[in-house]
Amino acid sequence: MKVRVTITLKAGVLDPQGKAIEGALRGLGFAGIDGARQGKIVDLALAETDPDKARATVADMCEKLLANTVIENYDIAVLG
Amino acid sequence: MKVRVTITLKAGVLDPQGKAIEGALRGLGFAGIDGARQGKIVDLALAETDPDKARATVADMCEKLLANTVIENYDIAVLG
Amino acid sequence: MRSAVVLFPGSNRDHDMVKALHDVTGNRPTVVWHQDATLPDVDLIVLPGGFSYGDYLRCGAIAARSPAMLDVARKAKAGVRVLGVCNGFQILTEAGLLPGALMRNAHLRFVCKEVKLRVINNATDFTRAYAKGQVIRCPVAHHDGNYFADPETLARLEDDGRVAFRYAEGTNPNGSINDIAGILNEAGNVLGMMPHPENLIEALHGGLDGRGLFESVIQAVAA
Amino acid sequence: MFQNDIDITPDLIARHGLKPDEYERILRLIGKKPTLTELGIFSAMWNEHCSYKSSKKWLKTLPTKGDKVVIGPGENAGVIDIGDGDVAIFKMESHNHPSYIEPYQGATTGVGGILRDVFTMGARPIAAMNSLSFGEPDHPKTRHLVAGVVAGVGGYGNSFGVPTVGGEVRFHARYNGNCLVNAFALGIARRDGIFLSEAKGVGLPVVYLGAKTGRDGVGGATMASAEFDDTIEEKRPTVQVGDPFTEKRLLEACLELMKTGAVVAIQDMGAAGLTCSAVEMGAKGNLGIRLDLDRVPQREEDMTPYEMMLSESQERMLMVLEPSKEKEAEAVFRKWELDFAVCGETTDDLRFRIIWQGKEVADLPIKELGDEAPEYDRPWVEPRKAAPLAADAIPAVNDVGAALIRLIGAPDQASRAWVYEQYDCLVQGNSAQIPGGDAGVVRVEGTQKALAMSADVTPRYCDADPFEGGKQAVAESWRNVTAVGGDPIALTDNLNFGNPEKPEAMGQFVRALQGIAEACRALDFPIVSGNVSLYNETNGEGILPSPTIVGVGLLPDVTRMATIAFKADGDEVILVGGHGSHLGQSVYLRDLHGREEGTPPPVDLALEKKNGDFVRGLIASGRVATCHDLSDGGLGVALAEMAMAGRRGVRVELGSRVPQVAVFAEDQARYLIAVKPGEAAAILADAARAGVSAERIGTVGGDAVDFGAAGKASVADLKAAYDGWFPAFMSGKA
Ligand SMILES: Nc1ncnc2c1ncn2[C@@H]1O[C@H](COP(=O)(O)OP(=O)(O)O)[C@@H](O)[C@H]1O
Ligand SMILES: [Mg+2]
Repeated sequence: MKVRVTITLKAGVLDPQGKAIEGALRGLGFAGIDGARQGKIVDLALAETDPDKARATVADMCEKLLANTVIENYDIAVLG
Repeated sequence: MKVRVTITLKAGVLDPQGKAIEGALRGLGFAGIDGARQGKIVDLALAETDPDKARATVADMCEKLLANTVIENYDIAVLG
Repeated sequence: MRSAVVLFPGSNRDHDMVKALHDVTGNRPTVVWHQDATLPDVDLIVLPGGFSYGDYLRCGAIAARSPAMLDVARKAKAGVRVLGVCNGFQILTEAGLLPGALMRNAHLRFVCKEVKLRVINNATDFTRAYAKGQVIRCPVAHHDGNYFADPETLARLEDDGRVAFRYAEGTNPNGSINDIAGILNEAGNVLGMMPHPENLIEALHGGLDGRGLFESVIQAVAA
Repeated sequence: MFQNDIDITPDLIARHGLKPDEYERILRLIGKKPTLTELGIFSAMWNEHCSYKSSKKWLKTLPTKGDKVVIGPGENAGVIDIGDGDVAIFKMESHNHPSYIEPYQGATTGVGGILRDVFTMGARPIAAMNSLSFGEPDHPKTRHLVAGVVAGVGGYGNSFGVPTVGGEVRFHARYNGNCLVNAFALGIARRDGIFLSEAKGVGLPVVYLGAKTGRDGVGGATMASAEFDDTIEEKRPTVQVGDPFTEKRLLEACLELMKTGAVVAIQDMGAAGLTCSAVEMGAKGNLGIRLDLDRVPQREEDMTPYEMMLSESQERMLMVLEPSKEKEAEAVFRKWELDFAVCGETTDDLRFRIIWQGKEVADLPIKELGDEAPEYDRPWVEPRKAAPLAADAIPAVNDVGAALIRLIGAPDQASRAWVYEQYDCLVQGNSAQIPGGDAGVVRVEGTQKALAMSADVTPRYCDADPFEGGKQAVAESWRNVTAVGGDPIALTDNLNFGNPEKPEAMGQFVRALQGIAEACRALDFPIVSGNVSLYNETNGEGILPSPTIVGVGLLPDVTRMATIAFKADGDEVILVGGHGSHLGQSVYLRDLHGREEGTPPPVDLALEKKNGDFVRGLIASGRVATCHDLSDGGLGVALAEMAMAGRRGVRVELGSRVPQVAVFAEDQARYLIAVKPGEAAAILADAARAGVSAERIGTVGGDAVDFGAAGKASVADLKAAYDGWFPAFMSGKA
């Protein structure tokens, strides 16, 4: 079972990388950019075949390691 | 217009981060993990309102800056 | 004074820290492997700098979940002094022993250079050998030292005197909020800081300003 | 389905970078038609990068012996004796081609490779340096390459935990299509604790250590030996990714293991990984090697034997193990969470046999593979030399102060702080001199002694006269080591040149090498290791000939060390080696007048030695703590650097000399020293007795570098220009 975890910074959390990306894109001549935020994904291949169980396990992984919930949100997508 | 760029390592490219994540999850007692690969996302807010144009601009951004196409693939999703 | 240094895979200033503790305190610290579930009883536990687990996922994140860190948390709660320098600071925030987070430097580059630090609170076990407001020299060497905390947390840190050091004289090297270089936990027995006092303790280093931190702990232990 | 027995067509041979006559030679040596795996193995062993087939003839002419040389060229790195049973182990290596294609990863894997060379021999790396050459600043690729390479060098070394204590960065249009990334590492070991690659003993386990094998860099060594053209984009997928975290664990695990007596022989996997390392171990030890690829830890599925033998996955080692210690060895590697697999054994049949899926896919004579690579005596011609500059062709400036400010803010002279602040120069706590001075200095822990090292070459000199340029590169690195108080012991080189199949480029190589050899002999400064990078050419245009030298020396007492900063007002400034007169190929002509002309300054090696020995003696006796050698930009640039480092000015008397000549001439064998007031006279007298030209030229003080009537530059203005250029350039403002 393949599961994708998407980890994004919470609103209000400083995002130096996002800001730098925005600046760099402007520097390259791209106009009309109102903001850029960066985030991470972790793609997991799991032996688990039950989507609900997989989701629950991955949520546990996020709480325990994958996301720093002080500054990050996470989202879990079971890709099948 | 919100656009999400998802950047993943090409197949076969070494992913030390993914490996470390996999090892750490195992260390925390999670079983049945067949692999972990990490990637990045960039969320862009664009003034552009035409989805096709937005997609084309972002593809250009990916080629020029956001992705390192030597080792990475990118995928563009227009979120509306 | 007895101390222990926790060694994680990828730590690389463990050696510098061991040497500094040995030089200043006269006792060689015990080096504890991250897989050891129990640390010895000591006056000071140190989490050294480096790139534990390659800084992969997030700096300090994987190390913060190691068996040794569970005991560090227990001992910290019981009042044992814990110092985290650089990667050690990152590990402390990831472990929830200190608030906030260390983000990528604002200019996105690794930075190694000397900065100035102002001692904001000298009424702590880590800073009592310095004068309040004293400006000391200290090197930094990090990629992710840009301290961030939400406004409430920040207000609490500031109001409770939990900012130990601030970058001074325009030398903030990483964009840290309020020029924060080092913070304390609520009880004052856990200090996390990005700069490396262990790299400024002998003539070879061109200055001795870092010794005060270790001397402070010696004084605190003796008191 | 992998087809090992395929038709070996001329096209296939060519795609393996082998010439038809080389293929004929293979047929003669092995007496049969090679399998695909065997062809791959030969292509890896016989490309320029691994076999040194164009350069070997000439490398043999270099002086490599000396009192303090423990191991010269031929091992993973050179070894010198530094007293008390300690040795220093060091080498330099290029990662030019990969860095041009993928600057970050190319640079990281370059640094990773050189660190591995050093710790494979049992040494803990204690210092790193790098020499970087980029295209002209306004070339569209340059900024991207600088940003990526510098981040990569730092990204690897910082994480690994080795201080980067020096290096060089230059810009020139001739590197537009080929940047140079040369990485140096130095480690410390005990003399009786050096490990070599020569296998000993039959039937011993061959063990695979470190990271898993993937398809990374398949064909990479072949790429490193190919000239670039417009198909460069297609060559990209061969770039590998570095993992400093794994390398750091590999270091700790290897050093831990070496202490147990388990290691019979060890070899890191660099270019052409398993192939080169296994062949080297066997061929050196007069033993065969049998490898079972099914036991090799693999990262990817369905890898063919061809891919596995050519993979350049990083952070891997091969080792011959003392069988009784196998369990102990495995435990060490498991503790550090690294792969450990017995994947073969040594044999007595001198064959290199590869087993895959139970079948033998290669069976080659190991000695022939290792030792019988073709060796060429490539035709060469005396390279073109620049014509001397007519004395009346030297343009004047009105104000040497203003000229100095422009020069110090030019791309090649401006501060490199933007670069070296991205490198951790302090980790390990033994750094006595960090980037910004003449040489990096690192204390040998637990002692008072220290090692000094400096990376140098002046490619524009080498282009104008390869022989003199070769001499100059060695002399400058010797001089920089001397200027901090180090006693130069030995050097490593990285010979970066163009296409050796062109007689002109080959001529540059030959003549530069002759110059290097002559300087090494005259200065008693042997070469203990090195690397050759040829084919640095894009669309037919070669780089400037760039033989990078890193000289290493010993300071017996680190408290007797000189730095470049002026220390106190009133100190007297002495010029050792006399005023200059030579402006050919100077940065004065190039950067202020747009002229790359003239012959480079000649290097008088006897004078170099005499002046250097005198200066070193002054530092060693504690009489001098401020010293700087004169190089690019001559007296003026040296004074400016000393003033900026000390944050104080200097007043200099030029007398009736032609100002721009006295201030900017780049004559060699010269130093500036500063001494406490009143101490100059005695030093001048000593100099006279030693037959060394020395002259008191000024006094420290004020807030400007002040040449009296010829002009002056305030330290603040100099510093603004010096500090400003690099950050402005990188942010797109210069
Ligand atoms: N790539 C680099 N990495 C680290 N330090 C560097 C690098 N490039 C230049 N430096 C440092 O900047 C200073 C000036 O360099 P350079 O002008 O080449 O010195 P020199 O003229 O003494 O050879 C030196 O201290 C050198 O070590
Ligand atoms: Mg110099």
